[in-house]
Amino acid sequence: MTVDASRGADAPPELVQLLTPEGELVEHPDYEFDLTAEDVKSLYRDLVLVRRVDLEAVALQRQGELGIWASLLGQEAAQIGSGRALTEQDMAFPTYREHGVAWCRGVDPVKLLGLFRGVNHGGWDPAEHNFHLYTIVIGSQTLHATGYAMGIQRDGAEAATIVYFGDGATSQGDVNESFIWASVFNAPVVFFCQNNQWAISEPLEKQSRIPLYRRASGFGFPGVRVDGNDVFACLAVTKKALQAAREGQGPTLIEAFTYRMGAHTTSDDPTRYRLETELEAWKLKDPIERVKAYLFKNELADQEFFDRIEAEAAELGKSVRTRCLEMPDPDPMEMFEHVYAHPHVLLAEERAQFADYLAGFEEEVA
Amino acid sequence: MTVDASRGADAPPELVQLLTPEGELVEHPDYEFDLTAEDVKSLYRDLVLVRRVDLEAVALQRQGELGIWASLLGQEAAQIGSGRALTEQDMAFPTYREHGVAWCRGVDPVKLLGLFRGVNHGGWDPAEHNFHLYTIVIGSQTLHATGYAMGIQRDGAEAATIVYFGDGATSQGDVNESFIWASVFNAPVVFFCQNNQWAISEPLEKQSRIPLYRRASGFGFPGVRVDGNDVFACLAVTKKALQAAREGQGPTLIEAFTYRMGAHTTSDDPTRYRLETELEAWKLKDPIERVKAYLFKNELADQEFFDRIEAEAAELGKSVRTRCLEMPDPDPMEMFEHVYAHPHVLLAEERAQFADYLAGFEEEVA
Amino acid sequence: MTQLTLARAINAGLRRAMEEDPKVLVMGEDVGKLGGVFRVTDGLQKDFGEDRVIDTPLAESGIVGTAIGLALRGFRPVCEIQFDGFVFPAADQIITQLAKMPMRSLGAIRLPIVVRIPCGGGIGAVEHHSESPEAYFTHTAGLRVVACANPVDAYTMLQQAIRSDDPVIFFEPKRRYWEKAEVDLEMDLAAAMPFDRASVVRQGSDVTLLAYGPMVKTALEAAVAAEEDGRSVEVIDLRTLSPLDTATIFDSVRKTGRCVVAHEAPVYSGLGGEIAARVTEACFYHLEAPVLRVGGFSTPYPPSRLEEHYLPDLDRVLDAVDRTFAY
Amino acid sequence: MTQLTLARAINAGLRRAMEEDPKVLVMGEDVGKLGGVFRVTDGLQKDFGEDRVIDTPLAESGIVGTAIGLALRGFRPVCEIQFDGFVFPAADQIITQLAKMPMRSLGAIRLPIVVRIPCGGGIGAVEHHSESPEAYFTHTAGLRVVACANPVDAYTMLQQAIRSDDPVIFFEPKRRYWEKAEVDLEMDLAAAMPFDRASVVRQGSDVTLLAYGPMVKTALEAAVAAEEDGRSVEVIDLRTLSPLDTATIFDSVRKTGRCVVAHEAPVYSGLGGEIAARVTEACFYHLEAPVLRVGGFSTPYPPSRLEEHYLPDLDRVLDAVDRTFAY
Ligand SMILES: Cc1ncc(C[n+]2csc(CCOP(=O)(O)OP(=O)(O)O)c2C)c(N)n1
Ligand SMILES: Cc1ncc(C[n+]2csc(CCOP(=O)(O)OP(=O)(O)O)c2C)c(N)n1
Ligand SMILES: [Mg+2]
Ligand SMILES: [Mg+2]
Repeated sequence: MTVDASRGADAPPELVQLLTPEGELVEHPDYEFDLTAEDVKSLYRDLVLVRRVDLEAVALQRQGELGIWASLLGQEAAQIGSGRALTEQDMAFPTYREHGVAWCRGVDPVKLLGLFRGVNHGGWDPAEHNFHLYTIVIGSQTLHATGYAMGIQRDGAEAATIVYFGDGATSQGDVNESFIWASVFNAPVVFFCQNNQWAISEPLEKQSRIPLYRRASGFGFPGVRVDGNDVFACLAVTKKALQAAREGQGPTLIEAFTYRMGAHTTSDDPTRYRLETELEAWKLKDPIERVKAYLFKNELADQEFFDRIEAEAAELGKSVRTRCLEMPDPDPMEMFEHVYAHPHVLLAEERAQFADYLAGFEEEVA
Repeated sequence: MTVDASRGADAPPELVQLLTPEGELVEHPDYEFDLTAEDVKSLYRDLVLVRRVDLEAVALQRQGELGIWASLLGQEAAQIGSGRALTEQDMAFPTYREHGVAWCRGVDPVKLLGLFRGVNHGGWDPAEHNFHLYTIVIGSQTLHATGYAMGIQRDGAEAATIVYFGDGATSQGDVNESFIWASVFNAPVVFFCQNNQWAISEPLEKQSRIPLYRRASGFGFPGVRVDGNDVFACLAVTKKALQAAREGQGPTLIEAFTYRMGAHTTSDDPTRYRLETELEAWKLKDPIERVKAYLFKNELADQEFFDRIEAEAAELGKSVRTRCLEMPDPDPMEMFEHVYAHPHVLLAEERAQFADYLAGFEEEVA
Repeated sequence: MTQLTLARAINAGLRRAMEEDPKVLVMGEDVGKLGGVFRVTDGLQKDFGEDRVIDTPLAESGIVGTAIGLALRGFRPVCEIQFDGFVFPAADQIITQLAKMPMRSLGAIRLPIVVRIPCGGGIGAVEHHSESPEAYFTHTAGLRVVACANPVDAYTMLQQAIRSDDPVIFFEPKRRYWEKAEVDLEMDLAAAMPFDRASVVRQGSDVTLLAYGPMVKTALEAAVAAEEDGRSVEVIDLRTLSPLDTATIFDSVRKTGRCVVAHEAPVYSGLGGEIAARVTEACFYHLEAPVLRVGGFSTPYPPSRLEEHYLPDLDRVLDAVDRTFAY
Repeated sequence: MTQLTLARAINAGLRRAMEEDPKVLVMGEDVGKLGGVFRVTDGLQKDFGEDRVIDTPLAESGIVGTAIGLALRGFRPVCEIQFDGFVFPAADQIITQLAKMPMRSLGAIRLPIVVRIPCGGGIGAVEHHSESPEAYFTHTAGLRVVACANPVDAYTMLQQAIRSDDPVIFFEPKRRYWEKAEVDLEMDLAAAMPFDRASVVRQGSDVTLLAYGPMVKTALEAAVAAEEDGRSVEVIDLRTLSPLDTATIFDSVRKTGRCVVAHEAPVYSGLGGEIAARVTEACFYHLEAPVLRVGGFSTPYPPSRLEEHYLPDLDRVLDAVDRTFAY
């Protein structure tokens, strides 16, 4: 009762790639490689640093300091490539896994940890970074991004939005509705789907029987599949799509073909549903190794450079850890704040009653 | 801010047509015309009868006998063509406008009136006719049809489902989710979209910037656009899609390109949003006239035949009217019936209290 | 002063809000040329353009979801849900996003969005066109829920809702759309009663009758009828359903000692239960009888030929009033 | 008798239902190889195949909508919603279709569908994973809503729900998934207490404490603690939330004269209001104090480091019990 699907670790021919897993540049008719050595080194740095933050967060979770963590391991290139394509004016809408994009938007990684530690549901100001809060209800942010893009149109601004979602999310009604809105209003929004092959335990075949980038054609806008482990290609493809959006050419769907190297979250046990061999095949396509190989082969960076980045990563990891542990628990009364902008008689009453209730304990203790 | 869309009364080239508005047969590489004179006369009869039922219902509404009516005027060919393609084993899921399909499934038209008169929400047994109840929440029935088709697969039955919906409905999350389910499970379901160009006051451009049949390609299954005013083509295209579904080839999306000749419902006033000229253009494509022309030109039917059908239609109209007026109002206590299959303490209590309350009035009167 | 129907009063309120603030948008199905199926947005697109009065694709989740995005960009969208029964496809965006995003952001985000919902029965419609889904939203923290009952409130409360930085679910009693009253279109909004306050619409001393939206008129009629039986009924139009204006309610019940709540929604697990529980707790020693509720039954809304039995009418309200005197 | 956790008891109940009736299906996200994120469906796909244990695409509306279609074809689907907070995309299919279709068809259609929802907080999770959305469904006529609180009930009530020809929303207290009890896997279902009955889980004479799902354990602990203060608390596990087993509740309150309702969901417009209103109406002359409610606050569920304050714990329940004695 199942049908042929084109999933698989073998990159299908339509994949945009600029850098092979071996670190060789490849030509592509539509996308040019135009990065300087400094650009590449800076991308490399980002890739390494966000992987390090991620590793540290996994460790913190194992030690009980975070309730859960959704690792980006394997998806660094998709996130840094697309994240670096954004201008300051562009607005990004993440899922819960876009730690790399957050990094590109200047969000302090510790702020991400707040949510996973349970001290808040999202501790940064989206407007300050043009990086929206993490959204956990699968797919719902695609509509927010589309509406935001409609706002950009109304403002006549030179900007675009990008919205991140997973392969699993493509099945949600909201995501498809956002495709409709974006195409009907020709909104400046780039749909960036990280197809990491799995939605928790479900392989892509459970969401689609054809490659995901082709979904866009059914809604009348372009879709493109990019090697999600190739940071050069991700950057180039996203840049072009964002530029098209800013210029009034409407939405693009980008499918970044990648792989979730870790568990879905730290609560997950992937051995129950997937084979080690799949992981092995993808290890050969590591997004960081290929940039390193490129830099090495072309003698654009020496060991000292790599050591320096390593050291910086270690520092960053340490700092993230320390500041995570220092993160104070919120005050219980904090619960009642922020819910409404204006005074609210019911909440005021509940707050007062609860304050009294807590005070009762203190009296007892005293 | 709007973009080019391909809507318009001019039939685009990809339209499957077997019979021109002038009543001439046309060849099509994929679809054969294989109807006998008797077949065509029988189709003609259905077209005329359902139009007559519809006219009668509009009149009944104008006279206050129905609360509202959703006319099928102009969409007779799409409905009779597709409805006649079904076998007894196939299951159909309508919207609120499929009076023609209901006719093909043997549902007494008076039963349809019950809903619009307000005596019930759906007065026929879906299983008896393999014709589901009318569904008013736009698009929700597409998932029911898909689930039903998954049931057919599990039963190993030689059957398919067909589900009707409008152009506006294609924007709903549910409809797109049903495309995903159907394609992923390769379910035997035919999606029959009557694109009548309008969703109440909104033209197709508000729902899609490309022809709707192309939506299917984004989900990996075939889509085809058929002249929705050509009953031969609708029959042929639907037959083929249903047969493919029954044979395990999965879903098809059929876009029947047609026109809503009347108001959205009797409550609507289309003069507020559309031009008379559009209507005039479509009048020339009338689904009934072209079959009549075909029968005439090919001398397959004489005036006596047409007169006979006319008389039958008049009879039917009269009978529908009489029986509509005779339809009894439901008993108030009926409200409490049918909600649950098993005894329900709360409802039993409310029922008893309400019966007492009503009895109180009778006492007062007595 | 201008004589306006409730529907026209909302139209006027929208128009004034749009004139005063270029960030105010109207969006929904058929709100443009058609002016909405009830003509509530009549003429707005003509005057404010397609960018501010947006005919959306047919999907309620999309309407509310993109409105959230527009609000994040600084707009103040007023969404129309065509009928009460069609709000459920938007339930997820309303409950998990609209209501929770401000708190999720520790207040960094505010979502000044109004979701207008024509509600209630009594117009002889088919299924899904006569429902009263307010309790789904009053139970959702982060929203404000209000219901207008007359043209003046429709005009003022809608504008107040649009000015509020909190998301507001705004219920409009569709069977009262054609009721008329004098409305002062130049009124000073700041001087009007705030939209989170209830209003005593008829003074009385024997029993407090609480109603909102379409039931206010019925409650007032019931009060008149009760007077003939020598019963003085105080009628309160709740106006705000979340939060409740409990001060006004409690004052009245403490005075009368009896309380009836009427709404069209099913009684079971409806807003009336909350009100009864709260009134009982706060006025326990004042109550001569339990708070009684009158409303819809625990069935889906029936076909229209039965709706007169389903909807609490004058007689059923009076019956409940009478029953509070049996204690 | 077998020692089972609550999660395993549900697994066993599903297994037995599937063995006894080939029409029973299990469907949802990750219910197959993974066995669900809580392993509740562990091993079922292996034993019953992919056609009966269906890993669905990631969309809750799709899950419930296709389940309805399967039911129309004669199947009895058991849908899993992965977490409480993710039921809202399915709200439309549940409220406008699942609940209403049987009545819409004048009883020609029955929809024997169970929607399983792991619910409630206390597991230190991120947003949307700790909610208690039962009131949205108790207010929806056409549904039955139940909540199990222990492994034995989980095993029996789930099977009864699957056998019911009515749609059932089945709440599972996720923070009690790991609680253990002896379960008789061979039990005669027909002899078990029907799933629309409440259960007095502890006898008492001074006050009635009503709870369901995860709060039953807390309520029992509170009763033990109250006993030390010389207060005899009768604890009722409601089990059925719609309809309520009012007979059992009223009997108890008429005996004790006091009543407290506890639930995790926000108090405002929650199920507790319905219970309080109903108890007050039926037991007016027996009540020494108003029915008091203890539950969540009128805020979105807070971040997990605050949930101990948000969730009604033993102390807050006792506080409410104490307060009923202040009247
Ligand atoms: C509406 C909704 N349903 C279910 C979930 C539970 N859930 C969390 S992540 C996930 C899988 C998401 O897969 P995908 O979209 O591919 O993103 P990935 O996690 O692989 O990055 C599921 C089912 C959810 N968060 N929201
Ligand atoms: C979920 C939902 N939203 C809104 C409506 C109100 N409504 C009824 S029909 C209709 C337009 C439907 O257009 P289309 O799908 O093209 O079908 P048509 O009526 O043209 O046959 C709308 C918006 C509804 N019935 N359901
Ligand atoms: Mg994924
Ligand atoms: Mg249409």
